[in-house]
Amino acid sequence: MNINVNDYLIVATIIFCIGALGVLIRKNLITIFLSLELMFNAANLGFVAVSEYLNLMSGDIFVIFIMVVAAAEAAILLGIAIAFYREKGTIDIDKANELKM
Amino acid sequence: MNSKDLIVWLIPFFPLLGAILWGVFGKYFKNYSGYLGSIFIIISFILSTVIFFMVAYGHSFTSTLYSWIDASYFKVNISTTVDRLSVIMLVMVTGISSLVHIYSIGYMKDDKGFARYFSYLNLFVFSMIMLIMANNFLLLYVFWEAVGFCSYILIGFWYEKKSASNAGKKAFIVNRIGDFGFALGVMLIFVNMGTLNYSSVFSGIHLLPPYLITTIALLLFAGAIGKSAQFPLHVWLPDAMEGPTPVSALIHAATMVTAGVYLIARCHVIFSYSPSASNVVLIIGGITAFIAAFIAMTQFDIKRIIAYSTLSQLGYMFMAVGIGSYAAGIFHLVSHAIFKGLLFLTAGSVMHGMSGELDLRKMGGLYSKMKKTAITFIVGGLALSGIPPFSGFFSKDAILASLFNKGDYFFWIIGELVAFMTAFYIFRLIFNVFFGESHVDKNLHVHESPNVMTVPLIILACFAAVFGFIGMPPFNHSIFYSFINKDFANSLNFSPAVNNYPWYLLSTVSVIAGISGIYTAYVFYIKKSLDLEMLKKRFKAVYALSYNKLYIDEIYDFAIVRPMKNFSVFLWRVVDSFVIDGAVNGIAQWISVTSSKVRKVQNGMLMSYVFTLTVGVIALLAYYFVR
Amino acid sequence: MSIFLKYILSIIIFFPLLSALILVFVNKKAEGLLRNLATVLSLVEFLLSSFLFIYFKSNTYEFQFVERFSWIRAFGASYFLGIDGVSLFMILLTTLMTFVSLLSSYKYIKDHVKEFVILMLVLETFMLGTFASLDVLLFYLFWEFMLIPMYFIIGMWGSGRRIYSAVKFVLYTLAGSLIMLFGLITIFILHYNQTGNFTFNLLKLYNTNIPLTLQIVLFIAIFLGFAVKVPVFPFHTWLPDAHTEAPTAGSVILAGVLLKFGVYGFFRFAIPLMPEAALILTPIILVLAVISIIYGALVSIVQKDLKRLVAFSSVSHMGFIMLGLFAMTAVSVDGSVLQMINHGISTGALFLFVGMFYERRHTRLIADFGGLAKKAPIFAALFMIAVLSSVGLPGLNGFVGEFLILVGSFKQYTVFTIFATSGIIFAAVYLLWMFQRVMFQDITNQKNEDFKDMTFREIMTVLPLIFLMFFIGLYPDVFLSRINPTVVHFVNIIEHNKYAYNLIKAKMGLFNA
Amino acid sequence: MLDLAQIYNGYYLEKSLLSVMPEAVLIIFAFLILLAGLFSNFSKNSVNSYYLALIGITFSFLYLFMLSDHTIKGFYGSIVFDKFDVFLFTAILLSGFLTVLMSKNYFDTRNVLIPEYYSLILFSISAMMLLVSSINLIMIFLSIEFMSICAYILTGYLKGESRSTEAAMKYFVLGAFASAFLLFGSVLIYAATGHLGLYNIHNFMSQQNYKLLYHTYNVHTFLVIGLILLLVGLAFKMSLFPFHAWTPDSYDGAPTPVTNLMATGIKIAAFGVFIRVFTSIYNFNVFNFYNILWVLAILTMTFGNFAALLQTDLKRLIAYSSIAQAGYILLGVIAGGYYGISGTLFYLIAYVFMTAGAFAIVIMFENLNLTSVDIKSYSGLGYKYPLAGAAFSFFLLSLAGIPVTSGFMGKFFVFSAAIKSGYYWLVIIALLNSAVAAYYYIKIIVKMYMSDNNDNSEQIKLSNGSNNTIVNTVNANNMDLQTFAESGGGKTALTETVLLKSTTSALIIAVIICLIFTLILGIFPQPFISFASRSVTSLWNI
Repeated sequence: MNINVNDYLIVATIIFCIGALGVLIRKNLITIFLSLELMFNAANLGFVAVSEYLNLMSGDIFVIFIMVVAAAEAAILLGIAIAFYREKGTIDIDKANELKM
Repeated sequence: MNSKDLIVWLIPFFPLLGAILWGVFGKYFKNYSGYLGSIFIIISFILSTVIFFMVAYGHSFTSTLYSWIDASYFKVNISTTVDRLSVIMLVMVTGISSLVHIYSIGYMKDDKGFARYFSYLNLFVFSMIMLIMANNFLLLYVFWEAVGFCSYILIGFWYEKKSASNAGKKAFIVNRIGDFGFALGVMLIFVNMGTLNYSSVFSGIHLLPPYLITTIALLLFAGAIGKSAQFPLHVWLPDAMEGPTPVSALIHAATMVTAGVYLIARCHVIFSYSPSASNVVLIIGGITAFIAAFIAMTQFDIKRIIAYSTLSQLGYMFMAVGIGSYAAGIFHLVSHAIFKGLLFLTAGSVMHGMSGELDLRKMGGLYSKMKKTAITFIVGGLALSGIPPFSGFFSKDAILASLFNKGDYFFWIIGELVAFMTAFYIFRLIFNVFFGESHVDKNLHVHESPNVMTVPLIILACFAAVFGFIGMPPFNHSIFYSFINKDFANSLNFSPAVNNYPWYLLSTVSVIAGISGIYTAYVFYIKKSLDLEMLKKRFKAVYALSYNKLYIDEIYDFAIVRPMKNFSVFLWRVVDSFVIDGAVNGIAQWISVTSSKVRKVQNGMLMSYVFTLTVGVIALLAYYFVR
Repeated sequence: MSIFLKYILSIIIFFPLLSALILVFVNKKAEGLLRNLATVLSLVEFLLSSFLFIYFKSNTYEFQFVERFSWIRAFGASYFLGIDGVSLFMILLTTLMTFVSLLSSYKYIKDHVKEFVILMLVLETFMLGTFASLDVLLFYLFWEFMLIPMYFIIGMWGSGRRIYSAVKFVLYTLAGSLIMLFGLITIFILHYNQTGNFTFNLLKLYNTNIPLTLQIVLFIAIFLGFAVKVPVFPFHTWLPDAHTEAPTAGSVILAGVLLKFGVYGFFRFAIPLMPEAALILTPIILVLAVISIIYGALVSIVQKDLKRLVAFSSVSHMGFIMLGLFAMTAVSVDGSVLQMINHGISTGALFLFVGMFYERRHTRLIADFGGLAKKAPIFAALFMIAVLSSVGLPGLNGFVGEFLILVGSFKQYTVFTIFATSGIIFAAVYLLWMFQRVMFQDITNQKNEDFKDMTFREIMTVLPLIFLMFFIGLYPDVFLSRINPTVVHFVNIIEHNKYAYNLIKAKMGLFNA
Repeated sequence: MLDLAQIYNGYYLEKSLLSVMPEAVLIIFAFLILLAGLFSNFSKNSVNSYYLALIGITFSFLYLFMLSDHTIKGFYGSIVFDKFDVFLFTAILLSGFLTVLMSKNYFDTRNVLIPEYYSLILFSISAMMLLVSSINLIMIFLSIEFMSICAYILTGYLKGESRSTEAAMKYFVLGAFASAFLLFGSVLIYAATGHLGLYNIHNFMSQQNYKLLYHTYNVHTFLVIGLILLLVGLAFKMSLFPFHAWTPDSYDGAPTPVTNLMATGIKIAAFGVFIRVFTSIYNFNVFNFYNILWVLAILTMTFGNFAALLQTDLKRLIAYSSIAQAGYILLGVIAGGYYGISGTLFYLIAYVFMTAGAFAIVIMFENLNLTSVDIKSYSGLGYKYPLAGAAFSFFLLSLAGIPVTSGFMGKFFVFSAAIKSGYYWLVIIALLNSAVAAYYYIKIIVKMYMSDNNDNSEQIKLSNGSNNTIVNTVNANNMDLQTFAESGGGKTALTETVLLKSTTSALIIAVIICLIFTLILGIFPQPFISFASRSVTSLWNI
């Protein structure tokens, strides 16, 4: 059996949805970030597949950039998470409800 | 501006000048305002006599001062017409008002509002003169309202008295109701004739369809009803007696209230082209004449009695103009002005002597104490009850005769009946006040009035005695008739007198009516051969009806005034505050409630934020797929 | 001189703003100085504006003192000023009223004098601009900003529920004028689609031809904007609150000038821009007008608060003016323009008097007064004159306007006119009753025993208005002769469009409908 | 001044550098500040970095001015510098400039690292500019992330203030979530078209036979879903309705100058890039995005206004109002075309000044410790500070869209554009919305000038007899205000000087700039309009 590009895309979509679901239902900040990473990587997968199929470079380039950005974001998030932990003593996002209405 | 015009415009000028002077600088003039004011009026009286003879031996003319309103096709000038009708009115008005002015000097002597009083009075004279001289309907309307306003302030002259200020307000508002019709009539004339000048209107009126003429006539007559206090708008006149007595004499007997008659005489062309309207005039006149006399018979307030008699006399006049004998109407107008003015002034002097007492049950036997007043009063009374040779006899007789000759027998009978009642109530008054035993409380010092008051009375009395002869029957051969009727020539005399009975028969009938009236009064109040109380008991209902003025005020209050007030309150409280404003505030309320709901979206929980975002995405995708 | 005349409108419009700027630099402690300076400056302004009257050519309907500069090329908007017979008197009225109300508020305004006088002068500038501008965008600019100073005046110096009233006033009018803005923009765009170039020049926009159905929609939109200002019956509820709570000066300006903007807007914009729609909707508007007349009158009969009474009475009076305008005959429109002036004067005067009552007794309830005529004869006399001119007594200004309106509208709209005429009875009822309860009868309330008569300043405040009442009443020609050409031109436009309207009606088969 | 033409004709690299010169300058200065911050004697005085930042922005302005009439493509067609950029750069730099001005004394009372703060501001500004000038999905993604990361940090910049951290956290999670959608969207677009450059995609779509790319399934679906997801990513930054959730919270939590930067700069950048993307690849008939957009517009403005209506926290109020404003701005984009887009641009620049002005006043009062950002505490300030009060009311009126202010002109421009392209109902709804909006702007003015004084104020009246002005409702627990009221309350002359002392001239300068521009834009908008319309032309010559 040969694997078609849109099979890759379908897989990517599924991963993306899983990630989104994770963000929706998890309360732990770190887990949420992991789910976000999942979504980003779904995109990566898609890009790689497509650029492979059309044998273009641009997709791969994009992927690299995305990885870099993801790394940077990880750094930011950890910073925020630590600050958040300092103040609330937890990283449960439901504890963040000072700002409302 | 030639001499004629100058004289014409000087006649209203002096009273106006007086009004402004006493009005603005009153406190500097003090009592002089009285004398000067009277002098002003006398001057304009002399001037008007001059004009009178100019017209009598010359011919009528008009004179324009300036163009008042000029709005594209609506043009009105301030200008006068001077013809026989207006000069007669002029002389009468200025004459009587000068007498009243002189009288007032005495009457109002120690009133703190002396200057104010004379300023008002002059203003009134000015307005009345202009009303008479106006040569177009708008100007007429303007001064029609102006005299109404003057009577408003004069009735309410003693504004501290609630009753007085109420009476003034009532007079003004009731007049306005009449003027409402009048204004509509004027507009109707304008939109159909394109002009408001008497001459052009009268010359063109016959071109209009009959129904229009009738409508116009009736609307104008509505104004007349208001001003001349005819039924059903007569309610204001009796209350108007709250004002100073000279005012009652001048405005509410001699001049202003007769303006209605003058109006119809002035518009005789219009009325003569509309028999139905004229019939309405006749009927209203008859009703008023009768009910007024009926009410007058049982009143105790002397001024009110005279006021009601004024109403019924006005009723006579309207009957006259109603059947198209305008000359007779005007003749009675003038003579009535004289003797009724006399009656009021004498009543005033009685009040003066009795220091403000009005109830005839508290009087009696005053003849000895105030002879001049008493005699003049009796002269007036005789004139009113139509005893020859006093003026009232001739004028009233002229009307009754023309009624009979026209074949309106019903109204003739009413006329005679009213004549009887008139004689009765006026002599009931006289007997109760001047004769019989005195009911005056002892510590009240009764005295005759000063000469400044009595002299005018005497003058008037003389006129009342002799004036009639210029209307020597048979009326339509008399001097007056031949003088005035030139003006009514252009009216379409529908069906001239059908049958021409000998005048002396008719006169005898009315004289008998008068005398019998006087005799009845004599029997009741001097001989006391008949028991009044018993009569009152027997005709309880009738008596009550008469005594309570047919309950008309109460009916109005119940049927019109209260409902209107309640309706207004309803409009304000319910419609305005509740419905409309409620709607407005309701919207605001709704918005704020919604917003308080909307804000809940931002509930501070990160999950829900993510959720909304996702929902948004799904919605967009759904839109694509579903579409 | 010639230069002065060339730019006279701009000078008149911006002089008050300039004076306000001057006043900004006066120390706010020096209240006396502020007051006097402001009053004097406004007087100067009035004298300036009188030049317009002197140099106004009364024999033409063309716009005069025209100034035109390019302003926003992108929208084809220009700084385009000019006046005709109508706006002339509106401008004079504005300057006079501002002067009077500044003079009147010497005692009434106790704190924040500086802010007050500055706001008044700024307000004046914007009112004048609104009357003078012939460019729609410019007009709208002036028109809507006008709300803000007025809002502050009501809200800062008002009494009672002043904030509620102020906010209500602003939102009510703002909502109206935003809808109106929609209409104006749409016409602007339509003109663009037809001619291919943007312009806000009113005279050019006049000959935009708008499809009838759209025209009706737009007319309704613009009608809302102006009807709120007038105010016509269902949109009037902001008025009693605003009038009642505003300080005297505010009420005077509101009644004297602001209400006129509605009618002026109809005259200058709504009707000429969309004549057919105006003609089609006339009956409805007339019904509303007549309702306003009678409704306002009836409601004012039962008012307990003097100011509220006057406020409702002006609802009734503005109804007359609307009737006259929409009857669209030369006479009636003449009348309603004159009546706009009259209403400004009479009602303004009434508010001044009410203000004086309030300054003396700190109450406005009719029940608290009574028998004042004895204590204050001059007060009573002048107040009576004002009342009578509002009643429409012949010889005073009110009568001429009202009668012209009625006689003008009588032919086409007989029934409406008859109902409207009944308003003159009610006017007598509520005003005279009020007068009696306040001035006549005996003094019931001890507080009134030491009721002061008018001071010299107060007399000076009302004297110009009283004079005008008599002058217009006795010799209205001075005004009519200048108003008339404009009005005749206006009516001719409508007449000309009547044919178009009839054609359309024939097309739409409205004859059988 | 250096000879641009020569460089312009020079080599490719230089050309590319030239195309990002303004950004580059900013970044250089950002690094400079960071480096200088290492030296203790520099960082002791916070003002130095402030001045450096200002200088940096000025320089960037300078470069912008020098390049203004060139169109330069660089970095292999991923960056373009054209008239459109010139306009938006101006706006962004202005908002940056104002932000820096506002920040000067804001952190005096709070212990935070000043140099890093300013460098971050510069970074984020440059990121915004990059975003506007990028014409390639990669570039768009990168600069959005760059911008957002700076924004996250700045939002959470107030150490030890839980609100600040919370705001940053929420902002971060949502931001990342949204950009994930953006990414996936670009994946699908890429899959459908095989291109990442906007203009390439444009060309690809404009040739009709792109179905031939794949044999197996329909590209159309990919394309549309991709575009939708991309739209979501951008809508998030523009804070359109269902994607707005981050706005109020992060605006509220962030330090006020940063809030200002987010409200003005980020919004401009987002709309700038959106206009680019929309005009280049959305206006094909693959799918009718206009329906989506105007639904979003209505939802956004209505939600914004209704949520703001009962708001008592001033920062949140402005946040919601900025959402509503986004709705109005979107109207211009929907109207589209030459007229609509220039309207949008005009509105954007007007929006910068009025919002920045409002924030400047808010900060002024914050620095005075007069006010929490609760509206209650604003009562009576109009009398204590006539000038500041007047200015604030002016900005609020401008936001409400009352004439003589830039706000009115902007609204007028946008609405007329919408009517021109036939969106009557949209405009009517927008007008009704602004009528509702007027209420909450006016509410603040009411507080400042005419709020009824109740029992609280009585206390204050007692507390100082010399008080001749109305001292209005003050929540009595606010000690600062109490003490203030006692020390010479109400005497304007005195308090003016207090105002001048305690707030720096920087803020006043900011306010004055905003005032002047708001007024000029309101009365003589012509030059700005022509500027906007000139810059729009470059959008279509692809």
